[in-house]
Amino acid sequence: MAAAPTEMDREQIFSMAEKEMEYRVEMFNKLTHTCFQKCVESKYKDSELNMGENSCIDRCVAKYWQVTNLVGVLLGNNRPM
Amino acid sequence: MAAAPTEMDREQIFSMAEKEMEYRVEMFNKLTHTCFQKCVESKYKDSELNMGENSCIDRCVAKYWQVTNLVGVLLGNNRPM
Amino acid sequence: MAAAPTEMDREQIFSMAEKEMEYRVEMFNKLTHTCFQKCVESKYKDSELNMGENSCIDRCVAKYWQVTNLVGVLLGNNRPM
Amino acid sequence: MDKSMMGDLNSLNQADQQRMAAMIDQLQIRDSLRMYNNLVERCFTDCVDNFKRKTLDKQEETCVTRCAEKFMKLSMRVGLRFAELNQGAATQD
Amino acid sequence: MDKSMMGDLNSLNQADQQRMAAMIDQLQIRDSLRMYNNLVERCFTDCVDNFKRKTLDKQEETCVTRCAEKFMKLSMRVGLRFAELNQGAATQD
Amino acid sequence: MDKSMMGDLNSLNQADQQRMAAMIDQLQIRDSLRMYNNLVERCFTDCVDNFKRKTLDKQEETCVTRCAEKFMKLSMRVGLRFAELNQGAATQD
Repeated sequence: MAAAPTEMDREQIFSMAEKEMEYRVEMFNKLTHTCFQKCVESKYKDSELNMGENSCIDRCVAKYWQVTNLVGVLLGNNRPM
Repeated sequence: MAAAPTEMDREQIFSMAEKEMEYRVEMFNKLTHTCFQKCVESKYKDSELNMGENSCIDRCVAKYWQVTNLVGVLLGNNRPM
Repeated sequence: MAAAPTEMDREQIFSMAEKEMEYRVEMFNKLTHTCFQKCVESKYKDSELNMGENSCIDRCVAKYWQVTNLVGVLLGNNRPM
Repeated sequence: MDKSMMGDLNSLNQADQQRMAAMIDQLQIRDSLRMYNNLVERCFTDCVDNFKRKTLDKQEETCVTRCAEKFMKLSMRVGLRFAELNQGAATQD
Repeated sequence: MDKSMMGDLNSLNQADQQRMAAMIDQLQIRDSLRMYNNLVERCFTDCVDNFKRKTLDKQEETCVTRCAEKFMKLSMRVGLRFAELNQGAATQD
Repeated sequence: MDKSMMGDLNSLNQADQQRMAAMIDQLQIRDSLRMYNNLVERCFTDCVDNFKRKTLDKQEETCVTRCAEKFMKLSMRVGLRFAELNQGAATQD
């Protein structure tokens, strides 16, 4: 069983967790806006996403994720994402 | 007369007020940059705003405000702005 | 020898230093992205910066710096940068 | 934002877990306000180009409404796909 | 940024009001530094496109100066209109 | 980010210097995560335009790799030039 974290560890855990979450929120927002740009035509003829847009979105998210991992490796960031 | 706020309430008031102000500052900045983009021609022939630019700016601000309210209603945000 | 800073001074020093650093980080990021946009052709034919790109980058940084100072003067900001 | 991303929450004691949950709540509030601002900016930019009047005309209003509704649907879909990828549940093409 | 937006300041005691005012000051400092950065980026992007020399030529300098002055005038005007709308004082077209 | 920008660090006592150093570390971590996000967004936007499949093809992968490598080299070069200018060491054209 792991020892209880010290005061310093605890502050570091909070601080890293906060940055990690900010990072993920920002990634999600950039991903959303980028895939909106790439997949939704800006004429807005109706308010539903059609089938073409939906599959474009799924592939856009998948590719964005792969680019994130690829760039992470190049930056020397070894953990997934 | 209202009771004094508790410690918890007080922290929440500060925290919400801070986010609210950040939100408004960000809205103001986006509004400013968007209306600059829409109304000021980027040749910069002189350093004054001409009459056409000024009335464009006024209408741009008014319409941006309406879009903010319209989107707010769609997001289920009932308070004004 | 200067007197030790008071508690209030100290908090202000930290707070100003933090904003100053945030400002410089943001400037560096904007500068980097702007010069990437201006100097690197987006076909990405290879992964090296060629001589033309390198000298473009140097001049881009120098000019960005001058624009920062020029705008600073216009905003009534007298200190360098 | 996905609360499940905080797998190591369990190694913390109860007070710390509460503090972490409060932090997550704060980030979610800030995030939803930002999303609101970004959505307004995007739909305004795409839909409003005429500044001869100071009120939105019917066509602009329809465009903004559709833009916002499409964005929200897309955002939900992206959230689902994103969560699947976070769980390593992505399937092949 | 408009201090009048904080209508509920009055329900706080004096120490809290001071704390709130300090928070507003902090946000204003951060905001003005951000505005500075954004203004530089925009005027640079619009005015500087030639990288054959490392110093701004006269034409670029004039362009940047006008860009910044126009932006500041626009920003003030937007601030006034924004404050009117915040007070529900918008008049009809 | 350049630690040398904090010239007034020396007027602080040791505890304060540690606190300042910790603050700088925090900003650097946040900054590098933001840079990562921005780099991904830019290279994705420039390199990926085909959504007929859900995996990157070889050409897209090459493009992303080059984009990221160019960006990192540019970022280092900008950092050097920026530091020179910060020290007033800029030479003439």
